Amino acid sequence: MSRSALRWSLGLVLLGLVLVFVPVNLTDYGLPYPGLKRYGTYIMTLWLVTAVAAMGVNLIVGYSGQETLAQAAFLGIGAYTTALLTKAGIPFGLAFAASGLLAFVVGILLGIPALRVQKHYLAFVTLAFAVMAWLVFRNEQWLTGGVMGLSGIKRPVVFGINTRPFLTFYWFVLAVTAILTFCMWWMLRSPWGRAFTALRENPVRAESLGIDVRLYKLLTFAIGSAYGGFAGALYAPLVEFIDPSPFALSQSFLYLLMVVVGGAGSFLGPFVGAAIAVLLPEWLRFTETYYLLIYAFLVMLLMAFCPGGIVALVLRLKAALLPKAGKVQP
Amino acid sequence: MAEILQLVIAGLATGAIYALAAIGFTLLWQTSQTINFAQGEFVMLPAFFALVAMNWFGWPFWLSCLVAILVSVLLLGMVFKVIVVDPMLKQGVLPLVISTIALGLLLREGAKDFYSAEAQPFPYIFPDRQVSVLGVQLSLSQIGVLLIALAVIAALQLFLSRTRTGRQMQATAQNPTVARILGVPVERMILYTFIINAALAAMASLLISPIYLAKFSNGEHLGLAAFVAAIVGGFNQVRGAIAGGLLVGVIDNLAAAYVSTGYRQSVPLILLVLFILFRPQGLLGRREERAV
Amino acid sequence: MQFSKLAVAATAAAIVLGSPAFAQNSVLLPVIIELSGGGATVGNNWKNGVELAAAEVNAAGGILGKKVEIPAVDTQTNPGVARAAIQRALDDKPVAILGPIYSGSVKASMQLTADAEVPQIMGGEAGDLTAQGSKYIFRTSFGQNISMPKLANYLRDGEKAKSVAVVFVNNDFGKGGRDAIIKELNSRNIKVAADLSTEAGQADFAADVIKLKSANADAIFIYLNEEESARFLREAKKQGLNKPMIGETTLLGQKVIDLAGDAANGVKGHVGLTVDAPIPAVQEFGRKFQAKYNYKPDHNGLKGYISVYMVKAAAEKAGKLDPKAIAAALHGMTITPDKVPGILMEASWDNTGEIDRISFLAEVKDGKQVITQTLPKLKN
Amino acid sequence: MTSVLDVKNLSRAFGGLQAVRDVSFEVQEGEILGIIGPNGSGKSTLFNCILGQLVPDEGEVRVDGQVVTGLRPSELNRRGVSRTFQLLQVFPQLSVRENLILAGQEHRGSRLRRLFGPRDAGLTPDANRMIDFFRLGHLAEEKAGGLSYGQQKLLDAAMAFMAGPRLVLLDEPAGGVNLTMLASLKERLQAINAETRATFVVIEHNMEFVMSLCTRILVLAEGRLIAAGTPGEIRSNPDVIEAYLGH
Repeated sequence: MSRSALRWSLGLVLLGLVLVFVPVNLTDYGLPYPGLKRYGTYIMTLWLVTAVAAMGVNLIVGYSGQETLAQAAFLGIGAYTTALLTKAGIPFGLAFAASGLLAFVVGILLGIPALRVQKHYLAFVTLAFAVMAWLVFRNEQWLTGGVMGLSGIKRPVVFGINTRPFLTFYWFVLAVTAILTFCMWWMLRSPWGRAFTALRENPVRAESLGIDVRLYKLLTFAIGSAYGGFAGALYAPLVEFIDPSPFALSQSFLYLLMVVVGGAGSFLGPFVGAAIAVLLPEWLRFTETYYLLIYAFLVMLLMAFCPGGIVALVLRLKAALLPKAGKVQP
Repeated sequence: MAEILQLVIAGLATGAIYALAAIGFTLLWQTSQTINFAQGEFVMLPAFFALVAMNWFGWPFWLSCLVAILVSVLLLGMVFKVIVVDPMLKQGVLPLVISTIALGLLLREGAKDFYSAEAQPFPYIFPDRQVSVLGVQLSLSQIGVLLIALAVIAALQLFLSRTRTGRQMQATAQNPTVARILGVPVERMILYTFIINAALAAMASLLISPIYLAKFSNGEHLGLAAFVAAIVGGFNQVRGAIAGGLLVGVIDNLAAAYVSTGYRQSVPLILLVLFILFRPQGLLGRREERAV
Repeated sequence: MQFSKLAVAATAAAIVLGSPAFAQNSVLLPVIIELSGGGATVGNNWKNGVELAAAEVNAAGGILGKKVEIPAVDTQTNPGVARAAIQRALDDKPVAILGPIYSGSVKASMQLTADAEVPQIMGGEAGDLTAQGSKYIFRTSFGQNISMPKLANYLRDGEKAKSVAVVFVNNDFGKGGRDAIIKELNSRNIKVAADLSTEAGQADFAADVIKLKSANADAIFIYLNEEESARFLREAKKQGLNKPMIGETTLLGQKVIDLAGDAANGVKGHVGLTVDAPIPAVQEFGRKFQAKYNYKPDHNGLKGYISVYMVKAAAEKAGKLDPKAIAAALHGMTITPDKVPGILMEASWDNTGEIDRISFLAEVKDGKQVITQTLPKLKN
Repeated sequence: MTSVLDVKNLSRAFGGLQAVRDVSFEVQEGEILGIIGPNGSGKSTLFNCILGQLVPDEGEVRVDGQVVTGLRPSELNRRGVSRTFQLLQVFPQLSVRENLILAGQEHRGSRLRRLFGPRDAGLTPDANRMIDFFRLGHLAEEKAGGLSYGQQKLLDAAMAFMAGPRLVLLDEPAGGVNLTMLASLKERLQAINAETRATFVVIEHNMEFVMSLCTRILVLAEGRLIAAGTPGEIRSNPDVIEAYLGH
């Protein structure tokens, strides 16, 4: 027990170090690693932001077995809230909290009616909401800047440190992502997580054990949406410009896809899925316009043969190649 | 008054096309629990089949349309069922939903990469002339679209209610288990619904593309419209899907004219949400037991 | 799953992320442009125009003896993507950025080029792009602040319209144009009979056409993107809307004519730039383009083509391949075809990057754009 | 003394089919009541109406004197009414102990406490006690999905008792269980009934099991209550014999 705990914490520290130093140019310190330039660091930061939103989708889809087609809209709510508040001179910390809170409240308001009726109706309601939110972003020019968007969004000053330089901002987002990841991990290992598993696997039985299925579903949906809001609050200062297009319905579909591709219901799934959606296109530039075509095709293959996503696929391969590694849940 | 009449007729014409797409959507859901998120792309694609036949092989327009319908039945009906849906059924609803979303992306990108990223002109089936009915100028083409769509729908209704196969299909749609016990060849009936869906989608495609121009991204709007029409109609009845389609078409046009163009898209969606809130069984649907 | 293995994977991932290096000994002109999404038509025209010019320039020895490199990146007609792409391009120390065309994408990215002090030669036409104070932004065609007054004059003097219905697309391009034309119509005492907003990518114009029929204006001003223009014209013909249809450049472009077929006949308006211009060099360009890409370029093909020659002329004036010096050289510069044939028509840039050039009035007859009048430069 | 469960004039129809008509009965504290009847006699519908799974068309259900008609199952459970299902309903990917902790956690503290408090909600000792009581000690860490059918049935029953309920409704507890396991199940149920004074209502097809477990038996036929009494009385009731053999 304690040996495995030691290995876990060692691995965690190592992973943390790698993530912290990935974009840094180490040639000055005698190491043959040039680091990432401005754009590479930007992409890494975008990966983290996307992963935060995907974690929310994973909570909704993977852990509580619902469907959301509005994560991009929640990202938009967070992004516009943060952009407008920080432009009005309110500190980033407050704007960040407000973004998550607003997404949470909207999530509750959407979930209450949708969860009263049959399965899939939450998917329908979120779909309608995603389009409507996008229309509001486009049409309410006085507030959102309409199709022209909002520019000049400032990156925050944290403990006296200005995060404007791309490396500092990456570290800032890394820290926020780490905190949000820890919160998600904590919730999933608490009795709440057990209740989520129960209501996903067998809602009727869960209900008979005193688990208020409707309330927990509502909470997972609202918290998952709040993660979308938090991601949006990081997205706005990352790009320093927002307009409605990244918050359209088709983007919400992509968030759902990336979570399922990474592995819905697996803790690392959203990170893997976000990497495939954000980082992979950068390596596969040679595929040019065919990238989405190949991606869609692979998703369909994955769904037919391994609906648990890439994380499950890796575990399955590992079990097949290293039978001694012990039995693994597929 | 004349303006409203024109708007309603134009709305019925597009609404009838939405209905064609929504019927197939409903049929697939009923017989095989498939929520086809690629339905919009199923309506987008057949026009490209026709364009390929016309522009690459130089075939006449009528032949190309026929070929487009046949190829759709083959690819979007049979191949879709055998290659995409059948292997997924054992994996449950969510993987299938994801798979159809991915299929939609695949068809969209495929049309873009292998034909063109740009909109393509598509010939009208009817001449674009006007006729005067009761003092109101109406477009011949709109009336033609409306008539064709309604004829197809009527034929489908007759098929479903008057023929043995049609009744077997309805039995399958209502309860596959009971249908199987009664000796209905359920598997074949499910295949028929996929074929009918593809044929209806192809019809819709040939009727809508002259108006929309054939473009890879058309599916996004069409899929949403079919989706809203199906849910508003009740999701479990063909008649509901027809009513839903016509309603969405008319409301969309009236909203565009009298609400605001910026928010016209939202009006059918608000309708959708209201239905989910107050009449979840839909316009003509049956009530289902409360979940949990 | 073990974190240490993840760490190794992440490191490997990071190493691959490094961007490809370009030869130092070349003139790097990244083309950041709409190759997919709503702007695919205009973007591809621009890109092909740039390619054509770059091939000619390289065949003639390049710019200041160095070859031109033009890596193209798709913005997907998405301002956020455009911004990221320009950020990436700036990492490679380019001489200038060519693109984008959509004003929203330009607006989202112009701060980056200003910070990096790299000239951005773009196709945006929104009026306020040159009013943002950037010293590094340059137009290749008229802004709406210049084209709309010309158009309003035509409506008043050419069409003798007393009332005009305006149909515009609700995006950065359409809204800017709508605001500009309404201001000009008001100052000329022309009544705005209808003011219809339509959506980008809108497919069904039945409701809009029916409303216009009852608006009963003397003329209809249509300010939509290519595909929407074509759908609108087809619907208008279908519904029998018999009013003069007036447009600005796009409406009379080849793409709209191709898509709309007969429905485009009779459309009139102002054209800032066109291959049908009665100027041999421009028509020669059209032939070269047609020969190479097998379609007739629209004004964006011309804009892309000219952008390369703008860099060449300015670099030669500055005498060095320094982005800052090139931007400075372009300000207040007039480029004439006798010195730089690739510029096709004499053009001048002022200190904000605004362009001045001759322009045209045109009409579509039998599926062809026909120039009816040439309008002089504003300042001589 | 008020009864633990009081059902009055309960009716429920599905379309034209009257599944339960005008059923009334009471259950006293500590009693083990059996409900029998042929297939389709309305037993499951009656259960589902009592448990809030279905909303009755007419009638009233009281638990400890309070009206609970139409309450959601989870709310009812938190008020001390728990149940097992006809078909197995354990959570296969959770361990035996986790299953039990799950069954108890919603009864402990506030929801917020459960989020920030310990992972087991302080229920490990209770769960262990229950594991020992149902003699599943050697299986505590096993995934429930890996247990034998009979063991899962025991776990299913144990989950129903985890929160110390007042009233337990058991839907065919003996179904599909082999003879040795059956004896063990019956013996454990009687033991827990004696120990906690919990009240049981049992639906069962296995006559021998019902007759030996229950203190009183109700008979349903075509949605109507046709007989009530001790196992001995029921065995000799001519109406009951008619109902079972008449069709």
